[in-house]
Amino acid sequence: MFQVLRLKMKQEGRRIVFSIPGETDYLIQIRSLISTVASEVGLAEEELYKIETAVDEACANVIEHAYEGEEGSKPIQICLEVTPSRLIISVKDYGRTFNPGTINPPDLSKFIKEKRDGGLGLFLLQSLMDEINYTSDPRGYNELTLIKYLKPQ
Amino acid sequence: MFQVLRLKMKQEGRRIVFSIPGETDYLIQIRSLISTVASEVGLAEEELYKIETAVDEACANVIEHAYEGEEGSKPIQICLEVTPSRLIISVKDYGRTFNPGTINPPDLSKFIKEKRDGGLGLFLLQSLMDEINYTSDPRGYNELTLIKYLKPQ
Amino acid sequence: MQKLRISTEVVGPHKDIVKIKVSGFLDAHTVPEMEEVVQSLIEKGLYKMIVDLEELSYISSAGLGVFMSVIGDVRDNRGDIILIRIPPKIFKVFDLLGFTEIFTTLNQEEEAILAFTKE
Amino acid sequence: MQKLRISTEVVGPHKDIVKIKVSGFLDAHTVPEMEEVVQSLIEKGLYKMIVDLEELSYISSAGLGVFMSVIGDVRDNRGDIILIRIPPKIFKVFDLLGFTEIFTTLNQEEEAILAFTKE
Ligand SMILES: Nc1ncnc2c1ncn2[C@@H]1O[C@H](COP(=O)(O)OP(=O)(O)O)[C@@H](O)[C@H]1O
Ligand SMILES: Nc1ncnc2c1ncn2[C@@H]1O[C@H](COP(=O)(O)OP(=O)(O)O)[C@@H](O)[C@H]1O
Repeated sequence: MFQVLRLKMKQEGRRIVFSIPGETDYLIQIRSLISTVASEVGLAEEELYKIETAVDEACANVIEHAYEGEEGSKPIQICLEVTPSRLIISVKDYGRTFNPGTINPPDLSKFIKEKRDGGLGLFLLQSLMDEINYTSDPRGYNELTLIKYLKPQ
Repeated sequence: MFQVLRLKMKQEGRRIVFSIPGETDYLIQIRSLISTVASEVGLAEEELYKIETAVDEACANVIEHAYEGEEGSKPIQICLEVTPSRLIISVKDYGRTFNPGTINPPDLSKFIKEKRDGGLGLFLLQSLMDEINYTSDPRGYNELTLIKYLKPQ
Repeated sequence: MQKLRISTEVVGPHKDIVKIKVSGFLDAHTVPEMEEVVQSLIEKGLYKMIVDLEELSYISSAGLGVFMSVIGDVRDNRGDIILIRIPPKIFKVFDLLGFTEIFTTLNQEEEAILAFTKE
Repeated sequence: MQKLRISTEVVGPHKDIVKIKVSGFLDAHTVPEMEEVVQSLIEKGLYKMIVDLEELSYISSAGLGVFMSVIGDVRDNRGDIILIRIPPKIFKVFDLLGFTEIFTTLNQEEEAILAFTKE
């Protein structure tokens, strides 16, 4: 069945898209939704958890940085696409653009000295996925694409 | 927490929107997604099951009738909105329009005599929800709105 | 995860009753599988059916349609479709549509076998 | 369903250790609750903390940030934060970010109490 779903999604470009309010209240729902859809692809529990976490980090960043904590009106759009070899999840925001540059492992000793309470998200997100890619579209949105390779079945 | 979620969704017009391929393969996912979102509203298990079923019937009708079984390209868009007194779910399609008229209880004896295998969906859907409403928009889509009253908390 | 599983087994003192065990989701997507099973039994002249729904997690109106479309034929051939062990939330759907008045619903396989044997 | 639950309890032979039991989801939404609990312990001069994560279902980087931001202060005051009973999938996240090298992670509350008592 997973095979069939995967092939169908691929062949005719099928996508599942959610649009969710850009607020931290909804992160718990975003994780459930991702897990619901991704579990159909036949991924193991452990992989699902990684994907949930990566998407959660991406959305938390949108809310905190792209939308700078402004309450409410702007949505986050999440799109899922499956090909026989990849699960592709894109997180689109309509806020501030940034340049992720090269994402290095956090220097924990330094962070602890500086009493930082953040700065771990992008590295975690990158570590949990196989590929990530950030683009900014002149039409006014940014898109972070998260890719997980699927084992051929 | 439900209270807060409800109020927030209401106050600033928050909505959760999904777009899902219009094929029966995805019905199982649609039900899970609806249940994931609706469970946050604090509805009892039994009510959740009714809402899942109603949305499933609405989407199955879109696939079978509005899209007349044509495979694939057209999506179904589902929108959830919560106010303090209502859960409002709309199912939007981009296919054939129809006139639901008055929906009467099926005459089972007659259906059995005629060996019918369908004709139960709209009545079931209507029985499971508190209000339903179908509109066709000249811009090329139809929308079936399903409403469940929420008990004040 | 498989969406629908159906298994059939011949039961009863005369081995002329078929128990159909259905688990998972019986929706517009999986309904053709259910139809196929029921049709193949009818083709074999097996009209005494016990449908065990204990492990059914979901039924849509299309699922009910399968039973509606064949019950006439089945009864015309001195058979019946007896539904057993219907989970409460699924029972409600049967009930809302009037199926509980037309179909026999029982709790135990033994009761259903007895109902067929007595006739 | 509550998203995050935190309870604290004073433990150990000298009643100077606080066990913080965390269950549910520690994400960007609930992190302020966790911060508040940890800050109020620090204000009371309670620097010996055992954080029991057995029932934690989810942690995001913001959750880890709470521990990162206070561990310096806590250790400067002859205290520590010992993480116990970390579920495997959550342990992986701690590990990926290098937290397992900086924090003491143990399986049992007793071991953690012992670690504080020996010092
Ligand atoms: N979606 C985003 N939009 C704008 N800026 C971002 C976004 N994601 C990350 N950033 C920037 O990159 C920095 C590092 O992000 P991250 O590693 O997730 O740590 P944190 O979010 O805890 O600061 C952030 O502080 C922010 O300046
Ligand atoms: N979304 C829809 N678009 C177009 N026609 C519809 C739609 N929903 C229902 N219909 C029409 O109404 C009839 C009754 O629908 P229903 O009670 O669900 O039974 P069934 O779908 O099993 O025929 C259908 O046969 C179809 O002609």
